Amino acid sequence: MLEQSKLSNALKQLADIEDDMEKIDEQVELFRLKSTIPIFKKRNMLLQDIPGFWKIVLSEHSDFADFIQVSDFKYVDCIDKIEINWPIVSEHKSTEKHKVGDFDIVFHFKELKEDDDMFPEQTVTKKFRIEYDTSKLKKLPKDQDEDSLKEFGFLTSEKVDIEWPTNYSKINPDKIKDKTSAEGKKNYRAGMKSFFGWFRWTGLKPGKEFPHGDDLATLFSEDIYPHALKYYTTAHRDLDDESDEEDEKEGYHGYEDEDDETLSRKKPKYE
Amino acid sequence: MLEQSKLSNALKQLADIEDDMEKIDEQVELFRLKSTIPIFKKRNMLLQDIPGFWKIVLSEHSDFADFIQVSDFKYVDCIDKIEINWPIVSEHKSTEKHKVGDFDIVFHFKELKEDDDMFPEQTVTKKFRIEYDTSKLKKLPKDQDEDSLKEFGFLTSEKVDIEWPTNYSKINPDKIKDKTSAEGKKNYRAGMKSFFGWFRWTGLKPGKEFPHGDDLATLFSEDIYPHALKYYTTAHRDLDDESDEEDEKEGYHGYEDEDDETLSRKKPKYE
Amino acid sequence: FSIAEYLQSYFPQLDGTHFEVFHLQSPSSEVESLYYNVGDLNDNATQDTVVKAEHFIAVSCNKKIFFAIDILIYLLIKVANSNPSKSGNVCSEEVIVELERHLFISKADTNGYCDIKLSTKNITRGILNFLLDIDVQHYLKNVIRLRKNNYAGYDKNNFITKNTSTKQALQILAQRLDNRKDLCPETASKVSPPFTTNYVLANGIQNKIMTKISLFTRPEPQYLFSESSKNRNKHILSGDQLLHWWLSIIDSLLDNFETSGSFSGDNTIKAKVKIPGEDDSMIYKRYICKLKHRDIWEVGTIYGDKNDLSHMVIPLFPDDPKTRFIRSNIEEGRDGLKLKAFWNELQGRQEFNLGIVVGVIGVSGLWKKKLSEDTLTDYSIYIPPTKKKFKNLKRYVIGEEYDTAEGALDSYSNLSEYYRKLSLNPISIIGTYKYSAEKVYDGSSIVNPVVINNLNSLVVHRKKR
Repeated sequence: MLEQSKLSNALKQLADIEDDMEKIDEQVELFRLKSTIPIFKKRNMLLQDIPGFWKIVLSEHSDFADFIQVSDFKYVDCIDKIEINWPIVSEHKSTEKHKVGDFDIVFHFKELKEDDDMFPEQTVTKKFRIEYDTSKLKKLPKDQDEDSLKEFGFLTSEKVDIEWPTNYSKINPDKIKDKTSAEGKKNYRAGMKSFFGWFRWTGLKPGKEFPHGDDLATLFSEDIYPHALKYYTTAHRDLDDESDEEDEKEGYHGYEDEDDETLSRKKPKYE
Repeated sequence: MLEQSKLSNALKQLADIEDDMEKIDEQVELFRLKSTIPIFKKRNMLLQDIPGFWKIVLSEHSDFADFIQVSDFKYVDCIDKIEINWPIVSEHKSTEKHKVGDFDIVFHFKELKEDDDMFPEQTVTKKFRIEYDTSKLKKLPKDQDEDSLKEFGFLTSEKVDIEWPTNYSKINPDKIKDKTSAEGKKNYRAGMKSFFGWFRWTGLKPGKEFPHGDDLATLFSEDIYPHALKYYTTAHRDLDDESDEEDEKEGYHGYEDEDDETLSRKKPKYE
Repeated sequence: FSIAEYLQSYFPQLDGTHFEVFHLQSPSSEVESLYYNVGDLNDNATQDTVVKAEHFIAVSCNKKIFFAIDILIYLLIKVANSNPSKSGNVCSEEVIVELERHLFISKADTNGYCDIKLSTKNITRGILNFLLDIDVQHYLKNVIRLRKNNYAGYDKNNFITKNTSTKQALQILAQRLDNRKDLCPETASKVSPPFTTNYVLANGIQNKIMTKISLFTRPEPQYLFSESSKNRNKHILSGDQLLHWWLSIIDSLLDNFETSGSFSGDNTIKAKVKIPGEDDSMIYKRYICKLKHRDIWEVGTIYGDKNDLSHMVIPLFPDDPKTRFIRSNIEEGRDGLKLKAFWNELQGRQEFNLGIVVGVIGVSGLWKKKLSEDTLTDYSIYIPPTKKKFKNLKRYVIGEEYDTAEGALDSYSNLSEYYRKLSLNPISIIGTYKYSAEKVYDGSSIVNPVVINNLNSLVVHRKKR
């Protein structure tokens, strides 16, 4: 009996320890952001002197390509500035109470002028916020458990205005008059799947909007943005295509980096 | 001309930013350790009241099992205390200059007493240190590049004394008299591959000692130790066998795990 | 003539329906060896060169990709020095080069999104014939060398490789601007292509080429089009049907091998099939008897003799169960395993013992034809500049999900958009093959010479930093 209450007591206190750990994770993340942001600022200043920096980074990045259609790259290539802000550490006081996982991505697009295609210069900010209230979801995302969404949160955003290239007028959801015709439906979906469709992504209507929009956001915040220099230099390797380890091993191992193949392109799941 | 020197100048300054980033990574890691260690201390106190805690955690952990032979588990089950110390944040001043990646794992084994097998109570501390000097290596580990070992470092350790179970006398390297006979060689290798062989691991003689000894050490420091409570509760899931996503998908893919790294056992690579 | 003319007879003639073929190929690269080299054996083989290239071919109809096939070509260029005392110091007069070609059919699949009924068997046959007709010189013009052979003496301080840190790379780029005024890759220290490939390019291959075809058949719901088994129009073959399907294709290829004439033992045509664990006479009766070239076919494999060491005679292909078994044997120190025992034990492995018919098919002999790029104006193969780009491009097909037709549409639109950007056109084909009315739809789904579960393979992957 005594043993049991001792055990039960220990288990209760261990539960508190989990809370402590979570708080520490948050503090560590905050510490990281606070230390890193000045460096990113300095870096972004320097990047202004590197022509085509983001174009090189984004075309080098194969995971990014999984989210983006080939035809979108023409406009992705217009991105000449990316900045990410984490409101929890920004100097500007805001009324909103921010969490460590909240961030804003700012894109600057250069103008594109072609005979048959026009795309204006613009700056677009897409804000991502962690949400825990699952009642805001129109439906539960596939393969997701409501309880873990409640516990760990999920990324959401608001639709943000962006000017589409004239070439995309046909698939621009705002310009499709009849969304119920077969043609209208098809074009609407094509638009939602394009890179511009991502700017409309809210995270609340799974299956109806840009597929895996949260993953693309996280790819920017956790990989592309922090490791941009790495991707830039990778693109400049002299041994552009040295047989990599996998290949050299092939004789002995007989397997390739097939795990690449199991990753699927981030595709829409319209239902 | 001016453009080029501007660009070259920016690139040089960006190179320095990489240094800044590395320093921040280290500071963040240090911050994490400093914040976490008091919690681990408190946790370890409480764990004394949880019978069989580490036995449950270690038998639950499938990655751990990849390193350990079935026959070793009898002795792994004797582990009733694990503590990891990071000398860089320990209170005790030492003459050694420590790095963030250095750590000591302390194991306490209970006594085992059987008719045909004896294994004494003991406390063993295995210390792991990051090394950058590749000239200390007897040979280069397979598939490793010397430059990146020099840059990112590699884990090393010193052989530490541990009393082997009497049952393992035959394969205990210290007790094998003739290491050149076929039988002697076989037993020597069997001993080096056992969990006890890991305590002799130095990281300097790749192919000749416990395979992937560094990975096992890192598994303790980065996964088993920090997430022990998670593994303990996982072992107590009520729905012990809830089919997870992978399982469900398996039905139609039929090839899910093709190149799943986690599936491969860490096998010895004696050369 | 054109590649479209070459292929049209394999595509069905159906009211002018036209097909588009996207033929991608990885850049050729040197690989270590086709066999498991243990220890010193390496030294005897140092002058041999193995060049590998991967073909990935996707076929569409009505703007939907519906079929794809993945095939690996290995060229083994062996150097035989007529004056052994001078080995290691080779000059061309003294050297006899032997060339052997291995074609490994890795994966083929359909997804069921073709609007018309057709025989993918014929298309597969056409593609295989074409690949076998390609002049091997095609693969040797540009070869990416093994790292150990490439840039062997490069100056680490001026050269950006995968082992160069980001910081160093940035410094090197800055230095380049200061010295040379550009960021262009370093080219000065490139070493020349392997002697052997140059030799072949210069002298050509006079004789018909020793050609080996390998594949492994095992039914799976999907190989290249993930989620496509959810498409009810996809017809999935059983192991038995699949083996028949492939045997009939491979059998038809035998038409183009030398089957008679005076040549030495090793060049004699061989066509073999084996079902590990299955009785020889049953295999003969059930599978060989009905084939056109049944006189050539035998139960067995093309790899060596029963007393040969298995790892010395069985080529290693990616994603292949034989290969996995060899690897795990070697890792366990079982390098003495004879071929006969190898096959006996192989059947006990997971890929083989689930009561599914799995077949090992092999052909070896002299291929009769050869189409040089002169006779065919243009192979119409797109070879991306790097292997990474090849893989990324392939991903537009194999990375899609095919539970709905949208996957087939999107993979088509991405590939064709990519081609458009490069000002390339897929091969456009209007078929000329006439079906007899009832012989349609013999296999909407196919093949997978690959196995899918390597639980037993005990492969050690190291975690990357």
